[in-house]
Amino acid sequence: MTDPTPTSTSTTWPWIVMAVAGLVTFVASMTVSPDAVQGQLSRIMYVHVPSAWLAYLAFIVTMAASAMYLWKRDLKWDRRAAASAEIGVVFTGMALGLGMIWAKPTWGVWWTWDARLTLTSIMFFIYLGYLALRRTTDDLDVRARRAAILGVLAVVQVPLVHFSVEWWRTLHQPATLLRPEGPEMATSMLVTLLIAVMAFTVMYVAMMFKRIELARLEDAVLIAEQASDGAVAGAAVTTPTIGRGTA
Amino acid sequence: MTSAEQWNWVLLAYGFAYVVLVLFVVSIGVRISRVRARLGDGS
Amino acid sequence: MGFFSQARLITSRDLVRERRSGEVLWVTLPFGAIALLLVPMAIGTDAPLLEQVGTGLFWAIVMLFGVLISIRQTTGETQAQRDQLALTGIDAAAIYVGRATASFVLLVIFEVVLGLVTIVLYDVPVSGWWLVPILITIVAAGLSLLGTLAASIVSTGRNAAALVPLLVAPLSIPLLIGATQALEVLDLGGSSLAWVLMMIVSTLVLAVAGVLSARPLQEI
Amino acid sequence: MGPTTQRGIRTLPPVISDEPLIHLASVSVRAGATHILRDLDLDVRAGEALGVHGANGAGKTTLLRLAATLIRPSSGSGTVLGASLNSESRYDVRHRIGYVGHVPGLYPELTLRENLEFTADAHSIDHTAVASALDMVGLGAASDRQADRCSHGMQRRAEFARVLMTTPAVLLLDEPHSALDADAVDLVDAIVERTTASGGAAVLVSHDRERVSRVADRFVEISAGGVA
Repeated sequence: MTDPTPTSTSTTWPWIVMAVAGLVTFVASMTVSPDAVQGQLSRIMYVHVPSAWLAYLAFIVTMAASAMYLWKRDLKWDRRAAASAEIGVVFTGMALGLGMIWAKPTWGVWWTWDARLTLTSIMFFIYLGYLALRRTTDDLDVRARRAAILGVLAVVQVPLVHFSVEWWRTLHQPATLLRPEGPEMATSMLVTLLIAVMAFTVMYVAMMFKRIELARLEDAVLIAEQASDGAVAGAAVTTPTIGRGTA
Repeated sequence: MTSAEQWNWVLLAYGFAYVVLVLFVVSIGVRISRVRARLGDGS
Repeated sequence: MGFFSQARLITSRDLVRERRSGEVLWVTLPFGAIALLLVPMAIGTDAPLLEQVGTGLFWAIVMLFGVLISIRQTTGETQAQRDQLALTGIDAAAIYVGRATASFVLLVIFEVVLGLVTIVLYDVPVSGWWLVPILITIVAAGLSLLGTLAASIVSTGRNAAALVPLLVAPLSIPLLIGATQALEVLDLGGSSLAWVLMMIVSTLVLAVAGVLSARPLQEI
Repeated sequence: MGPTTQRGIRTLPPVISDEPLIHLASVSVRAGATHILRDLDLDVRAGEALGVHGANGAGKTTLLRLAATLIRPSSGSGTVLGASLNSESRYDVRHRIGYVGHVPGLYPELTLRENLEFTADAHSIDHTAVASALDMVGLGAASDRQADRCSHGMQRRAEFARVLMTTPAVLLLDEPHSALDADAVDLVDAIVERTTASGGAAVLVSHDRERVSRVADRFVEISAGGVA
């Protein structure tokens, strides 16, 4: 059930797509008019919101791929889950970092216990646990099964985590950072935000292509190592040089 | 907070995002070429 | 031999082993008590602050140290013991339920004793007396189910013992927030039913996930 | 020495089957990049005791744990007591497999009796069998001593008592004679004969060819990951 040998040529279009998506986001968010209330700071939203959105998307993809692996037992699903998890960690980390950089000038504190930001930080640690779990063994199938079961367990618990965090925060702080309750956003800002979200999603897809390629190559190395009629373990043991017959 | 100070924060945010994304993408590229070398069919 | 008698067999084995080794009662429990003792030394000992912080701190320590209780025997198992247990032919799900039940019992003891220590050290006014036993039971059930499942997911992997708490902590948040808010909302005159129900759902979900994944995890 | 009907110890129902109890067909077991076993073929028929020897690291213990259905073959196929090694059905035959590894698998905090009572309960065997099994291996007086306070040799005897009690159809012994004193060593031969006499199969991994030859019908050597 392992994959046929990976494509030999390495596609290059994903790198270009990533660069273009990044550029589009940068240009769009730099040229739009600043928010009346927040001024220039509002521009940070155009990278913070898409990264938080990507953190959610990558998380869902990882969990869906994990479930598919458990069902189909095909390692390509495991590779997709792992690729999305690693990309997810990066975007989650970025969302947290940007959230802090935005909060400091706006509210004077690095960390606002905003419900969505808190949930993003929890997902960050679930991702770290997932990636750490993948490093506990080199056996492809064992690794895939453990990761998949944790994946499904996480997707089952995360709605409850989401629920509890939401209730907990709405009890204490109604307004949320990501969807400022303030006056409706200017349409130009809303359009820019949408562009940024779409550009980030495209960047995510391109990253997935390359990261899956990497995962396939890494698995190919492991499979090649294991399939080759490598030396038999016992062969490494030879008669000791001291003892009978050598004195 | 003056507009200039605000720009500092915005540039810090974009700088941070840029560094994180570039480092990650480069790391994928490096790991791919290294594994390809090990597999023997250089891309 | 039925499923539940097999599970009971595993539970009694675990509890007898615990009674003999005393690891939970004489090591993990005092360690939790020390944590409760150290915090006031760190954040200052003015009574009103401690009184406010006490309940939340208690539940946090239960979550962080509770997981150590539920992984104690799984990660400490030798290959030979695992082999002999496998050859008894006991159903993997029964082993999971049995281990989780043993951890549940030990966790309830752990919570009750630490609860008393908290009331003494932090002079915590426990508003909902009738609610506390319910919360203690649900948290003990949820945490033992989660800890036992996480331990069997990691099983013999590299740095297994250290990894399980990392897997359990984020997933135990519904229990942590549920327990603290259920008590806190009583002070505000609200009803804690919603929180308790949420905790029960979380625990049931864990029980189902644990039992269903017992057999696939046995393959590793 | 035919199957004895000691108080409480049930005699094994005769295993009437002509196809081998243990059948391995070009089985390989890998650990990461290296092969421990490679294309190994082996059959052990009912009533047969097989001696296995080989250099250190040749894969003898892996072979035993494979036959005990505790590890799955990386490639190739096999059956033990009719259950395929690659399918879930192998869980159903596990309680009829007895495996004594070179490291005792007892719970240190439990006494020898409690360890055996746990196994007895799991096999739904009456606890009276525990006492008589421990007596048979000469541990009657030590049955209430905690396992971690017993010597390695005593723990191995306790494991043999466990096998006596559960009367497995497939008996797998890893270096059975090691750590056993003079009068206990005959215990191994008695147990093997008990199993083979009642139609079971036994595999003894050992360097002590002389001792094993007294009870083994056939010998194989494991080298280069397969049967030499």
